[in-house]
Amino acid sequence: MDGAHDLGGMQGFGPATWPGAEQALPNDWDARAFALAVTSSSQSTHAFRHTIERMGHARYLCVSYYEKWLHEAEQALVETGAITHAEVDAWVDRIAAGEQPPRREDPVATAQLLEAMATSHPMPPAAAAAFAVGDRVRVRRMRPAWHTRCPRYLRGATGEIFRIQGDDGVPDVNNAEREAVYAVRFEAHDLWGEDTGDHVVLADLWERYLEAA
Amino acid sequence: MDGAHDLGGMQGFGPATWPGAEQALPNDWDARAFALAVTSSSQSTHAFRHTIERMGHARYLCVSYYEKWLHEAEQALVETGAITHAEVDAWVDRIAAGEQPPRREDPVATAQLLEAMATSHPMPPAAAAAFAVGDRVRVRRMRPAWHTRCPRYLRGATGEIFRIQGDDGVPDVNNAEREAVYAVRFEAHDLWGEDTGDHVVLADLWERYLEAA
Amino acid sequence: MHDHDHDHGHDHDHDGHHHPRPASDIELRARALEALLVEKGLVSSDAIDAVIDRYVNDVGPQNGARVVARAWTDPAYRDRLLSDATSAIGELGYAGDEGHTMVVVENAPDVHNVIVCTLCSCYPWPVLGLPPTWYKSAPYRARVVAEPRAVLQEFGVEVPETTEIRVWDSTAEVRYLVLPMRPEGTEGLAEEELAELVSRDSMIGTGLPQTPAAR
Amino acid sequence: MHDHDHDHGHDHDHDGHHHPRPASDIELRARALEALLVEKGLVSSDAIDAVIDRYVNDVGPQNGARVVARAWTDPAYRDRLLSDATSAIGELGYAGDEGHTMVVVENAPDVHNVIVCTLCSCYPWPVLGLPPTWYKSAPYRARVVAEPRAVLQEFGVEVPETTEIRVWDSTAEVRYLVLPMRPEGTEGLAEEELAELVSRDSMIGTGLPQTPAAR
Repeated sequence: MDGAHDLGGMQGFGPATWPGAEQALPNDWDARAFALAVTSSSQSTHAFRHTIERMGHARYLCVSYYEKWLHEAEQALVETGAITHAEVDAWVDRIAAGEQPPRREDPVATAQLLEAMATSHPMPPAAAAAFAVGDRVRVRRMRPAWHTRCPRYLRGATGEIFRIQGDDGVPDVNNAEREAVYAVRFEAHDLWGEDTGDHVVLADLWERYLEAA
Repeated sequence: MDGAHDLGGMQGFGPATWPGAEQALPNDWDARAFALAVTSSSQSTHAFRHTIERMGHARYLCVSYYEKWLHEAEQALVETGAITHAEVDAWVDRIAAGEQPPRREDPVATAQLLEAMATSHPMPPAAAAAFAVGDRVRVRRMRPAWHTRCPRYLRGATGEIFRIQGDDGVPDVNNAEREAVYAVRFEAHDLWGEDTGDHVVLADLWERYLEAA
Repeated sequence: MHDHDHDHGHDHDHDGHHHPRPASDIELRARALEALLVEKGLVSSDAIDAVIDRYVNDVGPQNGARVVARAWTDPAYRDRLLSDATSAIGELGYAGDEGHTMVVVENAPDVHNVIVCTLCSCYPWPVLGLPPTWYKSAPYRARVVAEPRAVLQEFGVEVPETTEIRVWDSTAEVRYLVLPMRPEGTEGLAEEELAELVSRDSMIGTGLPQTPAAR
Repeated sequence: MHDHDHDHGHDHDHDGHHHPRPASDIELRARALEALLVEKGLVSSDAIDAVIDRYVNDVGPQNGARVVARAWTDPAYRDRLLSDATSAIGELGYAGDEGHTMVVVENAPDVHNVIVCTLCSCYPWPVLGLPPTWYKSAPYRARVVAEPRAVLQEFGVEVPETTEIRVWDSTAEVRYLVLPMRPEGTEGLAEEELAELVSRDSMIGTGLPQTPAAR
């Protein structure tokens, strides 16, 4: 889905730094929204991101970062039928009225969760990569209905295979297939035209996003 | 400037029709904002649009149509120094307090304005067009700092000259130069990839947006 | 026109101090900016009224409908319209802002044309008036260049699979008008009767002309 | 960790009913969703607390700084880090979510690397913790792939004209860490002292390590 989240190259946002923009978890509710999203989600990373992308363009651009994660945590569970928005609304009223929220401990599951969060599962080597380092490739033009990790600013651009990263599940089909992921190197002028600088952009792209150039 | 206004091909906005979306001027203030923008602006059409594009992404997507025009009418005059936002604020307070706004009549100027609004100045024929009907062309990749009329979804795409429309001032340099404008025909699959339909998109593009393909 | 009616601008406002409903922020700002510009001599009240009057009462899709009906009944006019739309439309007295250079695109059994402006809201004012809300909305502008058949279905328009859909994106200063196909069963109708069948949306390509039976 | 401290989750809240300031909508919604999921047995309170504790106290740029300092002082480790970063970072005990596959990119006089995620906010959690606000913001994500020199100047980083800037867009599941150049004048420092010079931003590419003189 090509939405407001796909920001590469867009203009009119102002400077990239500003006072107070340093903190990762500026408010307590940011921390709890973050942890809720991490602990409650049974979605793939791709589905997680797609739930956020479906928030609506203006809302995506307006709300703070962990408000998006809080939205995801609630929306994903509503869509599986595990909870309803009305049930959350009811708890809003109860807490606003002074009720103490419940607590529940599960030390065994919590220990397992922490162990899992701290364990890496690296991408395996690419079993059957169609492109080799140094090959010239062009990013396909596309308009995917579901989540994609091929940003708009790369579509149709020509670059060079810089590194073969490994095999990974394909986002656009929610991991139903696996294929090679490549770091592709683009010269800035092949992305932004002749008037741009002389830097290089490297992006990791699944094999189906690419064609021989 | 590549901003939120550049909507071609974007996803996640929902259906294109909805109840009540028929009226051109749904409220009286829409009509007055429209007429204010039309009568007060001394900017080129390009500068007019660029003032709206600079509203900010989220605001552009949130506000109603003639609120953008009202913003333009105020902002353009603030930027020339003719008025200040504080002066508008002061009138907001006076009208909210019940003061009757002033009226001023100028029948001669009004008649001239209406005459000018109803007179066409067609684009002259292209004096020195570099491309001919049937030529294959590619839309240049670019990232213009000021206003442009080359939408993102066409950048890097290949099409065919369908018609030479004439000579016109170049938006990107606020009419400081003139050149040929072409209707360029694109097959949908050359814009959106193989999975798309079989329709055709035609767009009017200034010569500098194009290169021989 | 009510040039000398000092209350004209307020008859349709709902924000006077005699009225219980408070004016919205945007209504107040529009009135405040107008008051300031009038006070400073930067605009005149009668010009504001006249511009509104023009686009509410004089200029609208009834103009385009007359162009289309003429083209359906006068083959020589149709030819002039397709070869030099600006002049042919000017013959009927329609001209001016947002219509300085006009191009008319003709529907046929194998071609269906649709107009959009993906970058803003370009629209042929002299023949269609001001654009409706849906034309200016993000969904229409975003989708119709990429999935016109799906959008046309939402508008209730089914285009045969064998018909090429041409989406015209008004990226420059050319303004487009669609010349729809004349409906069947209209052989006996006069130009004025035909004009009544020509809907606004049929001249944008998101609708079809009415048939006599449907009226 | 305060697994058995029932008030832990509320110590840092500012929205209890004993407090005069009303909770914001978003604070209330976060607490309400947590309450509902706890009530339904879908999450446990101690898991929420533990996840926060991990990313507030255990995981942060101090981890990445140790990786960088080790690479500066141990050439064999540097080689392992550049050829298989996931394993080399794992040697120091850093692993897990948002760092399953790590790649380290090394700065040199002729190469300066910068990391971004234009599509969301991908960031190497095990070595840098959670991303700062600016990294997740629209201006950074939109601009750094197109005008990195201008963005770096806003961060106070001047890169020589002759140095190639490489912007890595984390579009897939690889997570990147920049290995900055070891500052001059640090020859006598121990690994722990070097780690204190390694700022978070120097490992994203939007900053440089501190020099001993500046501390």
